[in-house]
Amino acid sequence: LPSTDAAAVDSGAELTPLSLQLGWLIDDGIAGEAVALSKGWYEDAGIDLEIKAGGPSLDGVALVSSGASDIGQLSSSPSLMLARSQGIPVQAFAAGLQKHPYTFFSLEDNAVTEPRDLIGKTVGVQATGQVLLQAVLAANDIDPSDVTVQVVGSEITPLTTGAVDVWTGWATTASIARTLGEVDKDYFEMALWDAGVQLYPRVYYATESTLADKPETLATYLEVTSRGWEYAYANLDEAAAAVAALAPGLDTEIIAEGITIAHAYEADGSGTRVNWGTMDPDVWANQLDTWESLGLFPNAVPALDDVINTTILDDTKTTRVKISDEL
Amino acid sequence: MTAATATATAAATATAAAAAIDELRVSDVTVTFDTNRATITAIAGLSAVFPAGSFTSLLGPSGCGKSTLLRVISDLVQPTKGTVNLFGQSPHEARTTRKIGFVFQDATLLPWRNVLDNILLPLQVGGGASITDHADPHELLKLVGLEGREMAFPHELSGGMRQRVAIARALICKPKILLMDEPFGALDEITRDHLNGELLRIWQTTGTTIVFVTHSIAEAAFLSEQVILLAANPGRVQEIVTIDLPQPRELSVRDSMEFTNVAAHLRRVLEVC
Amino acid sequence: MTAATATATAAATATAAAAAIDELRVSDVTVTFDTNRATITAIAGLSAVFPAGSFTSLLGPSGCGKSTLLRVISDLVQPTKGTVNLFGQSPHEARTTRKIGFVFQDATLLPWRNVLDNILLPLQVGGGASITDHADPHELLKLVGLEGREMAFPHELSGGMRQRVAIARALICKPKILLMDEPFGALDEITRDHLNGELLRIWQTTGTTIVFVTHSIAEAAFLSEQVILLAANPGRVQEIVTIDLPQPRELSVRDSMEFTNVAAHLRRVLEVC
Amino acid sequence: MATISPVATRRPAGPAPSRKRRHGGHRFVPIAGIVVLVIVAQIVTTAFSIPVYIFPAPTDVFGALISNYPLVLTHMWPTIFEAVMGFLLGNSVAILLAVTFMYWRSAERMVMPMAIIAHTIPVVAIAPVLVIMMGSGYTSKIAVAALVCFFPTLVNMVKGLRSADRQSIELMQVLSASKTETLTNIRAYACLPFLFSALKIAAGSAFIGAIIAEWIGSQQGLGYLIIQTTYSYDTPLLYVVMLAASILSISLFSIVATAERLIVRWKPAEDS
Amino acid sequence: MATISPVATRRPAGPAPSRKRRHGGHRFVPIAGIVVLVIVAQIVTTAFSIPVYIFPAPTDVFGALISNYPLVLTHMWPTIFEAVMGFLLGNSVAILLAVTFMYWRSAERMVMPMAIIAHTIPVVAIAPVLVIMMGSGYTSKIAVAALVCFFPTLVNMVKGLRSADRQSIELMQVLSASKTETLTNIRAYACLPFLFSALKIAAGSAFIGAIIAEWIGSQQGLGYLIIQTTYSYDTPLLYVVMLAASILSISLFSIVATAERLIVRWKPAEDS
Ligand SMILES: Nc1ncnc2c1ncn2[C@@H]1O[C@H](COP(=O)(O)OP(=O)(O)OP(=O)(O)O)[C@@H](O)[C@H]1O
Ligand SMILES: Nc1ncnc2c1ncn2[C@@H]1O[C@H](COP(=O)(O)OP(=O)(O)OP(=O)(O)O)[C@@H](O)[C@H]1O
Ligand SMILES: Cc1ncc(C[n+]2csc(CCO)c2C)c(N)n1
Ligand SMILES: [Mg+2]
Ligand SMILES: [Mg+2]
Repeated sequence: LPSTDAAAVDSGAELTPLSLQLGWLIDDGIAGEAVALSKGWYEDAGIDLEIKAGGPSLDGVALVSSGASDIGQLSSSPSLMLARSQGIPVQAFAAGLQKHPYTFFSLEDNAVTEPRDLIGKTVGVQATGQVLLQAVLAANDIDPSDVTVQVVGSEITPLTTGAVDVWTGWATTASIARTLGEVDKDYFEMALWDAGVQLYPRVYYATESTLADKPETLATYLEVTSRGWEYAYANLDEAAAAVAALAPGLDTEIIAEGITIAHAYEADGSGTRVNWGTMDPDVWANQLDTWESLGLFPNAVPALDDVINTTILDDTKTTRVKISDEL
Repeated sequence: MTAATATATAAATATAAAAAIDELRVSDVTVTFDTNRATITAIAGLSAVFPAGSFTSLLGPSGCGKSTLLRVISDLVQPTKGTVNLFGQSPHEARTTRKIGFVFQDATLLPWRNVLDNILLPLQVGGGASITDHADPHELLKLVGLEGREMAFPHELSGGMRQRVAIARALICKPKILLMDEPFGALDEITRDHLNGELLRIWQTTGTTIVFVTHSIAEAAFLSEQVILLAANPGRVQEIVTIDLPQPRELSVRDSMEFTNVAAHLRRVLEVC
Repeated sequence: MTAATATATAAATATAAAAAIDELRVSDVTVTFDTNRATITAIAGLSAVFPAGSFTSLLGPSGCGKSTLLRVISDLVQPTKGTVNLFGQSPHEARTTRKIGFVFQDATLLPWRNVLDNILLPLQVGGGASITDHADPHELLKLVGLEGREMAFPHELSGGMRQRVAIARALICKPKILLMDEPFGALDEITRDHLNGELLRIWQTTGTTIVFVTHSIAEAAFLSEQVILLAANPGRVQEIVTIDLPQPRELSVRDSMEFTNVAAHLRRVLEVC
Repeated sequence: MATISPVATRRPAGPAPSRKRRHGGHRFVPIAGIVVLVIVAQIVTTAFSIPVYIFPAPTDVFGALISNYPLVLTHMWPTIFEAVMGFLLGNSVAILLAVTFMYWRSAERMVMPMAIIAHTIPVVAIAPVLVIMMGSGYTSKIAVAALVCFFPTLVNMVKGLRSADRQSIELMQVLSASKTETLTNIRAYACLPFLFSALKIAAGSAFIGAIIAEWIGSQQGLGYLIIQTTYSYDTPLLYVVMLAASILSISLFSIVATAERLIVRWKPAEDS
Repeated sequence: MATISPVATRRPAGPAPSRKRRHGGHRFVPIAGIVVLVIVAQIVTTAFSIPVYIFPAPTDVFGALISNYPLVLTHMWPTIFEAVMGFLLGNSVAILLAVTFMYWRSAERMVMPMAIIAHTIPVVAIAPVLVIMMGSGYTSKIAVAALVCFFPTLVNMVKGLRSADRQSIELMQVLSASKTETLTNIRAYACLPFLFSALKIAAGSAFIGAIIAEWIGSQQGLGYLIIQTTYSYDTPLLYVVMLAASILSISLFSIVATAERLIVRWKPAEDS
């Protein structure tokens, strides 16, 4: 809980600096960090956390691997596997959600609620989402030639104008639901996870050397962040305000809605709840198999142990908070 | 009365007045130039008459407004005051009906056209293609002594050669009014005498009205029927001298007593300009 | 012998030869120009001597290579063959030691400088700032009759005015060798006579060596100690005429019999050039 | 006056009210074009009731502007700073390089291919290297803005410095002027039309560069707002941001145009 | 010869072997610059053992080129097609607009602000709209390539067409030449230095434009390869692709430069 001013100044000298390079902009994806930061919990735990924004053209892997940042958060796990396959010595040490919110959206005339509904449709994906669609088709034995792929930008317009039947995006992006809500038709969602491709979102990673050198700092970081998320789900408005404090101009309502949506993805497909940050090595192994079978590793196929490092998670098995079932 | 009506009326009046005359008439023309520092009066209330088919020289000190007057006549400069009437047409009409040929003080050749193409320019633009009664470009090249240099580009020519190309260009479409601004200034006396003779011949055979700016008193006296002597600051008519030497003139006329007298008179007037 | 040695030797020889003389000497100079179509011989094996402090006019038909010769002397054109020696210096040395003043056939004023600044240019570049013995710009402005127009920009001047600015500019730093390419071509006779007289005065008081291109036989005869008559195609010396009229000359000398004879002789020679 | 003509090339002094009137009238022409565009957009969006998330009506954009202008204003300053600094830096380097080429021609042959390479590199593709080298603060944004200004100015300056009239160059040679003197007295003036053209091009490019750079790890600036509004499908606000960027570009363009008019005073207007 | 001088402005005919030799030597200068750059890059990456995924050593890039050149070659053709078509289209439209402005001056005042707006809009932001409007085939890519070529050429052409010498314009007026005739006989020539500068700028821009457009919705082209290599962290191949793009830009630049040399023949070389 809030420390005294004197204590904060005293401990200031001993704080361990820790920089977090995001793969995306500052948004609801780091609500837990934002809360913990605003409450001074990292400082209390001896960490001086600096959050660096990424963006559409900066996923941060180069910055983390070069040492410019200590740890990173990647939007989706495949990036980490691919980076590792290219010999970049980074490993995932935690996952921000238990189920990937990447979702196929469609409107009522062309509703897609299960993978086979994709047949005959035109699917709009972002350039980086193509492989995800490819994986879904492979996982469901759908001939890729039965689906028309349309690479689109970030805009949702292709779906609302009917240029595509199916459009992909992150369900946690509350604006999608809002925008589709304005359309006269009902809309449908099919989660990537439910379509048979199980990936992790918000993957925390670091270089092998950082993982070896700073296990305590990383452990502390996960503990504090899990508390941040626990608090965020319980205090949506405050969490939204904390995020908005880091990225002025964000719509706090949208952030709060995004956090609300994310809560459903804190449990995996079976609904099982685990302590915040946990990763299941089997899920990773499956991913590796899928990516290998799709021929997506041009170089070496990385081993499971290369891709993930669970020591930090193991060290914090009990100290990381389990997110409550209720919001 | 609205502005539009005023303009229309003015134009109508001018046209009516214009239709009545068969000469080039400059009436009370004043031209001033605004500069950043001062307003310069290049010409002040200048009036002159150039009868049809006449050969008039403008003689006057540097800066007295000779070039400006030619530019007013050819519709390149609008007079601040006064009117110009070319055989019943306004300068604009005369210009757009291709009545005017102009040899500029600088040769003003197009650098990207060779000699022949520079000479042919007047036949290629401004309706020049329909001029059937034009001169033969090769004859003109011979006239100005540039046979064999048809393909040369302007930057490969000497100063005098460039001036000769400009002369040939002005002559190609046999203009009704020929304005020549020191056309022979960069030529040696032999070539100049030769071209003086040729110009007189062309003038006599075509009936062109020529306004000729020169700095050579002898040239003015030899070529002209009338010499308009201009004084400077501001440019105005000092005296108009009619030259009564017999026509057609031979070069030998310059050795005559009358010629010497005329030249001496012109010189005397010029000295006070 | 390597190319470098050859060049060095040639240069040494030239310098040795040069050191011995006190005149401007053009030796067997040939200049040819390559064009896309043909090779033009502008000057063929021309030799001439201009004694120190002399006043020489170049007279010849248009295109005979007068401008080219001045450009060779001033190191703007490299002769294809032959050498030029200016009082012991190569054209390059003479140019870079600011021995040469040049009035170009076109005025070549800098459009972004007003009259005064154009005249001051030679004092501001090429080490001109160290020239202490320069003329007074305001005196020069008066000399060429442009007092009060100091602030005018070139495009606001008449053709003759521009030429006068160029003359003033060439005179400002009192060059040892003054090359003038038809400097008075665009001036009326009165101004021309006045400037002729002034030029003679300046020449006599400063001892400048002047090479003067003109198309006026009278001007050449009046000004010069020697007139070099050039013939064209290719440019070569036709005759060198020494003018023995008494010095200092007054304008009235032009009415003398000797003057008339000299002018008539020049004219006769020119006719066959 | 009988001589009413459209070809007055040098307008003489004296009362010429029509000219002033004409000028005053033209003042509204640029706005007129935009106004027409806006009205057409409004009519089309209303008539076909195009949903706001597809193409927002001008009124929607205006509404978004009213409710968000403090936000847009806040994010404008970093972009202005980056763009203007990049504009100054990129153009200065280009001008200096072009000047260097006048002294040392081999430098041109050596540097030009690299300049083309620099011009062809998609900034976003080298984003990580940029951030590693310059961090994600202002430096990297200014560098990108400078980079996109650089090449057009270099090309135009190289041409402009060589566009001097040969006779003036010969005059300087007779005067034994040094390269520097010829440069400052002749070439500097001869190249002005090329330079100002280049600066007009750079005015817009600088803002584009800054905005693109802001997509790389930034939490402020119009570029950040564009990403933000794009991913939150806030189309009206997206248009407000692009409008703001355009207004900034037009302002810098106008400053350059005004500077040109103030500096190049010796030329008679070509009023054709 | 005694007159050995560096200021030969018009070189006369006759044997001038030194000139030819000099020219032959300069032929290697552009390559020399690149070679030096490559060597420096190799030394730096080796000396500081910079990881290949951050900045690949030239040898790594070369290795990637060797093993991937058929792939790069395949993806080069669509980009070349889009860039060249965009180059032609964008420049044509700019030239036509600039010409229109000569006839109708108000058009300039009206269109120019819109042109600046078009220049300021970040292509990546409007690319999706373009894809919606024109599909994800070649059309949208050509449109983007054209858009980025357009503005510099417009600005330079507007200036160039007005840079005609006033005396020539007056000559045309005396000849009662129409605007079109003045345009084709005077302005068209006067604007050539500006036009070729613009085309040199556009040479690189066209490829950038095509590549950026390929990022948004394409399965082929160098832009697509850039996205793919970025996504899969194949940095050496990414640099190969950028190298390919640069070589294409340099080629188009050289073609423009050669065209200029062939077309502008009447000017004496300014050899200062
Ligand atoms: N750069 C050039 N390229 C080709 N030919 C040239 C060049 N410069 C001059 N010439 C030619 O050289 C010859 C001599 O030219 P120059 O200018 O010296 O004549 P000039 O005696 O000064 O004539 P003018 O009295 O007409 O000025 C001419 O035939 C001209 O065409
Ligand atoms: N555009 C202008 N702006 C300002 N003043 C000008 C302009 N054009 C001409 N003048 C001035 O008008 C006067 C007359 O010039 P003009 O060119 O008509 O003289 P000119 O008689 O042809 O002289 P020259 O014999 O020297 O060619 C001069 O004082 C000149 O400075
Ligand atoms: C395949 C794919 N990759 C990246 C994005 C970009 N993106 C948009 S929202 C968001 C999550 C932020 O918390 C991310 C990463 C996407 N939409 N789809
Ligand atoms: Mg005049
Ligand atoms: Mg000459």
